[in-house]
Amino acid sequence: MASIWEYANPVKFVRTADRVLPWLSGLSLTALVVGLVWGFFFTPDDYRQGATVKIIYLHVPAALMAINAWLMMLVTSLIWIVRRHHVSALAARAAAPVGALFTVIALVTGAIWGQPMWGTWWAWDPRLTSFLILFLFYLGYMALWGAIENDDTAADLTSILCLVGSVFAILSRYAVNFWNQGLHQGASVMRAGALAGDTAERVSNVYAVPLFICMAGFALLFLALVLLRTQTEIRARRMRALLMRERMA
Amino acid sequence: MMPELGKYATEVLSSYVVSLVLIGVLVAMSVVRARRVKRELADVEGRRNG
Amino acid sequence: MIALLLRDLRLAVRAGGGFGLGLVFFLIVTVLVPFGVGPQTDLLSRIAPGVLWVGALLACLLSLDRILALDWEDGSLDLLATAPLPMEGIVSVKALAHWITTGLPLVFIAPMLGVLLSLPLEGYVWVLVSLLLGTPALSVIGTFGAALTVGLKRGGLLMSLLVLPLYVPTLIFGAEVARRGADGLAVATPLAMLAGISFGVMALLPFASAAVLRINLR
Amino acid sequence: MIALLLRDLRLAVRAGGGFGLGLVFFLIVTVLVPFGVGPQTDLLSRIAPGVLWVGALLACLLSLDRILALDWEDGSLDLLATAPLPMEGIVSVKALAHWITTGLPLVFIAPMLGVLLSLPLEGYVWVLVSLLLGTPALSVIGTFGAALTVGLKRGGLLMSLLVLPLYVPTLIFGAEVARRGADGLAVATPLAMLAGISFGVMALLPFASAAVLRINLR
Amino acid sequence: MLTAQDLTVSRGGIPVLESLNFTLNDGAALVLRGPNGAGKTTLLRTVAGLQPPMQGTLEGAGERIAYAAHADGLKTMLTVTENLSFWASVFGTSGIEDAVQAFDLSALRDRLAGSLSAGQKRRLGLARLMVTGRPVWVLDEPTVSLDAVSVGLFADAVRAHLSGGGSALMATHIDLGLEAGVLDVGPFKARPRAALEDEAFL
Amino acid sequence: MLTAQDLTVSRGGIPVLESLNFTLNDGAALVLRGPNGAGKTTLLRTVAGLQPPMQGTLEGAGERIAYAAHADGLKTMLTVTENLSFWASVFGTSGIEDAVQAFDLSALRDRLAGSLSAGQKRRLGLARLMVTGRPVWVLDEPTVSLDAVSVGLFADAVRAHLSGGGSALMATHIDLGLEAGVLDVGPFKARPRAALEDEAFL
Ligand code: HEM
Ligand SMILES: Nc1ncnc2c1ncn2[C@@H]1O[C@H](COP(=O)(O)OP(=O)(O)OP(=O)(O)O)[C@@H](O)[C@H]1O
Ligand SMILES: Nc1ncnc2c1ncn2[C@@H]1O[C@H](COP(=O)(O)OP(=O)(O)OP(=O)(O)O)[C@@H](O)[C@H]1O
Ligand SMILES: [Mg+2]
Ligand SMILES: [Mg+2]
Repeated sequence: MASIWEYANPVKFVRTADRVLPWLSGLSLTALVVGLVWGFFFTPDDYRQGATVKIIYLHVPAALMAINAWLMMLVTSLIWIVRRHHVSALAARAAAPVGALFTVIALVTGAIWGQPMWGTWWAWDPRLTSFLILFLFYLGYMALWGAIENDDTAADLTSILCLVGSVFAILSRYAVNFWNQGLHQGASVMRAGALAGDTAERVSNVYAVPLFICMAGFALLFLALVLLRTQTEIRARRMRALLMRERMA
Repeated sequence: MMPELGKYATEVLSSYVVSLVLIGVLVAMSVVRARRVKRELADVEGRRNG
Repeated sequence: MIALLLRDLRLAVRAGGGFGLGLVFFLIVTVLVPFGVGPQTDLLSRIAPGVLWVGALLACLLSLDRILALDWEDGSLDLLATAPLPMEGIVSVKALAHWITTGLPLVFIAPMLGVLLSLPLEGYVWVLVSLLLGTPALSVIGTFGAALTVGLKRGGLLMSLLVLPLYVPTLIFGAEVARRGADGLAVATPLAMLAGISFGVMALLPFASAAVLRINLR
Repeated sequence: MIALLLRDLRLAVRAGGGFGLGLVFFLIVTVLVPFGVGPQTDLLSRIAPGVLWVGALLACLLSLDRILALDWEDGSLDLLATAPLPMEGIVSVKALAHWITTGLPLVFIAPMLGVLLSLPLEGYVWVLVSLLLGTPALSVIGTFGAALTVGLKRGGLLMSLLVLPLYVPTLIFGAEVARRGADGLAVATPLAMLAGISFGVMALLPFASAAVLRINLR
Repeated sequence: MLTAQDLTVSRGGIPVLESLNFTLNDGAALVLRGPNGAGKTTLLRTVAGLQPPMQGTLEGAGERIAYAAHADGLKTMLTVTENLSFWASVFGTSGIEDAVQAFDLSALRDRLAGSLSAGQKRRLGLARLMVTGRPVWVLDEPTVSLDAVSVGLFADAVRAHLSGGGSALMATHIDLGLEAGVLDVGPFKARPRAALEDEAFL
Repeated sequence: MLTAQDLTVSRGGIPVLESLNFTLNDGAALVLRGPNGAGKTTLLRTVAGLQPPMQGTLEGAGERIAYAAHADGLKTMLTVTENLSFWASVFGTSGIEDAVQAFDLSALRDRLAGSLSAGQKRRLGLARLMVTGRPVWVLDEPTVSLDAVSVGLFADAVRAHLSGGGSALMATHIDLGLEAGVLDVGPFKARPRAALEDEAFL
């Protein structure tokens, strides 16, 4: 059995990605279409929130993936620092814009949802606020990648930023919680999965199934995008190396 | 067979539109860049080998 | 090491050295706020602790790029890197010098500016205490940001963007202490958190800053 | 002259050129204020127009020293002074470039940041109008300050001090327009004053800036 | 023709050189010599019009001068071509080709000025003179960091400029192999005295 | 003794010089020659430890090196004495007198470094080397802006350093009149190839 680290070889990675990508994108498209169509057309309105409940199929998966993307970047950054696999660093770079996109979607759909539910686009609720901070982290991380010319230096610096940033992101989460108790729903999705009790906030079963399908769709979409973008980064880097050699010939 | 969205139609529709457009843009950008880079790389490699 | 600290302090107080830059900026912010939000005393006194903290934070942020950029530009940072000083020591001394020339003066002038914003009487002591505890953290975190961006031509923009989210916890707990103090509420919890952040950051972040600086210099 | 404008714009958008410096700073100020003063929506919406104006002003102030200092440091200002361009033209173009790269983006992002501060609905249009009218004045006045302090090593401190009082009238009338607009009151008088200041300053101040710059270069 | 009569130049308010008289004819070059700190830079800045003379008069300067200082005035984030074109359009001339050729910059055209080596930067700084179209070149240590070949390129450029009717005034510590007059500023060292503006107080 | 074995140095990720082998004995000096952009600065920065070598090894460098670059690292708002004393205490040596004398700075002692002329600044930058107490001097175009007398002072300082058992590695375009080995970097120009970090991608 080949070691997983073999996929850290850029050439091998590109080849594998080429093989996996069609399946992955097809799967994610299917899941997204099924989940969203089901959610949008075939679920009833909520007795309290009316039709706005349909926003949940975008809002919650985007919010989850926004956090997961950062976690993935943290892991790949660590791998780069410890084992210095280029693919790992480039995967972190490729994931950042995708994570930032999901953060924006969570923020925007949340803001649109907030207008009818809370009567305001934006409130300094802890969850909302920590997402804003997360978005700033994404912005800073991407800006740092863009600002440095040497790729390996950029990988080193952004990895350290990712580590330090993660610590501070957790700190901010606690700080924000302490600062303001907030309006936002608790995390009831997990409990809904277990069908535990009928608490007021539990996402009822009618919504849960399409929601899970959407979450799977977003996750697959994330994977596909990261794979594709990592592949692109690898090719771009290879091209730069070849061009350099050519220029000096 | 548009479902009845009631007074929240704007909100629901705009969230769907905004999200799908945003996702579409990123996917399109990623794919376009991937194609371009792949093509350019093929060019460079072709020059090297032939 | 002490020589480096003394040099930085001396440079800061020499003409054009930027000593007082933070102070003046702090002053500017607090003076401008009443012009902006209007002169109602009750409103001002409600936002006073927050404005003082935000002002102090901006003043710090603004003076960050002097920590390393000047030495980078004239080549002294290269020479310091080849000198027999550990990099962790260099960044710590730089942060300390920044705090002495920027953070400490802010702490002392804050009560005076509190008068301009009609800060409630009970607030003064807590504004002072929270700033005294919080500004060292601001300097140390700022040094990390400065080290991250030192090679980049005028990385000021990028640095602000990177440092901003890192400053959030300090600001929240610091302002919370000041606000609760001004309202006469209990401050123990946020004060403990603020102290925790400050000391934690002082103990650990210099290693990250040194690592980053080493990468940037090579 | 157009070449100079184009060069300045191009330099601003190149990596590290500082385009967006003001924008990011504006963002920072508006995001930090709620952390400082607390999350209560009613309080925030009352201070929103003022905070937006103070934020815009600080963002301008912060980017002023790029107007001339960079060209001074690398010697291009000396070379420009010996070139066949009138000094008044140089300072006007520099102010224009500063406005395009700093003032204008601020105007467009202000409404978005208004959301974060729960700015009342009626406020948006007036915040926009007042900033659109006021920011050119900020750039022109700022260029004068930059010209006054250009020879001085990192005259940033001094410049802020000098420019601050000059900014006060613009800020007062600008924030008044925004505040009254948000409260649904009549805005004609402060709006007229703001426009007067803006156009007066644009017509006359470049001569002063040019004179000052000529003195500083010799 | 550039003429200095009874010129006194000062730095930081203190006279550095005094009673200078010299004439620089069209088509001629004049090299300033003198030890470090003698006042060559100060004199050149005065001739370039960047600071007023303390006493005496300068004729034929002003708009006719192209000045190259210790600092090159290069924008590190612009490419070589962009740097040159900018100065060409400021001075209302067109065509940077001659300058690029004369200083052998063609291979570096699209490189950012910030990524050049010391000598390459200097060559770019000197190429700027050619796009100004000005007749009098005023040069402060132009050959710093240049290797022998580049010094040759520079000497050729100066010779071409002179033969086109231009003239050059330069401070340098090395020998360029030009047929140029030499002005040793040593003997013109100013007697110690107060700044002119202060004399009202004496 | 400083030894470089099969050294490859790179700038911006691209190899500039390769397969360099040289030895610098105690008491000896080695002068690097090569046209502008050859890679002298890059090599010296590598030797000084400011950037890692791309390949090969360096022995006897590290803590033994005192480096003087194009930029002098002077603080314009500190006086000559303050600048020197600072570096003396950073390097843990005492006494800046020798350095002040050797570079004829006594008259300028209390002047701010920012008000010195180009050559005076350079002398101060070179004087810094003497207060480091380090045995290997690594110098990048040390004589830029210096007049003939100052070049003499510098040559004397180097000679004294060598006779005290020190050694010196320098890049310069002019002849200093030292008995030094010469290393022309021209022949070591790197074959075109990708940066080492990129090889995983080829
Ligand atoms: C504007 C910004 C908003 C942000 C950044 C945001 C963020 C989040 C996040 C991170 C989650 C995932 C929580 C989890 O599953 O653990 C979530 C879930 C959720 N959000 Fe929001 N939210 C926003 C606004 C809103 C608004 C205005 C509403 C509606 C009133 C809303 C309703 C919900 C609901 C119902 C869930 C699912 C909760 C659950 O059962 O897990 N959100 N949101
Ligand atoms: N602010 C000041 N106050 C007093 N003296 C000054 C000041 N600035 C410069 N000087 C002195 O003026 C003299 C002339 O300096 P200048 O730069 O013109 O010399 P230079 O001939 O160009 O020397 P170099 O060959 O070293 O470049 C120097 O001795 C310098 O120390
Ligand atoms: N970022 C970069 N990308 C590509 N090439 C670069 C970069 N930076 C420098 N170079 C090139 O590397 C080469 C080596 O430069 P270096 O400064 O070492 O030369 P040098 O021998 O010191 O020249 P000089 O005598 O002019 O100082 C030069 O040709 C330079 O143009
Ligand atoms: Mg000089
Ligand atoms: Mg060099």
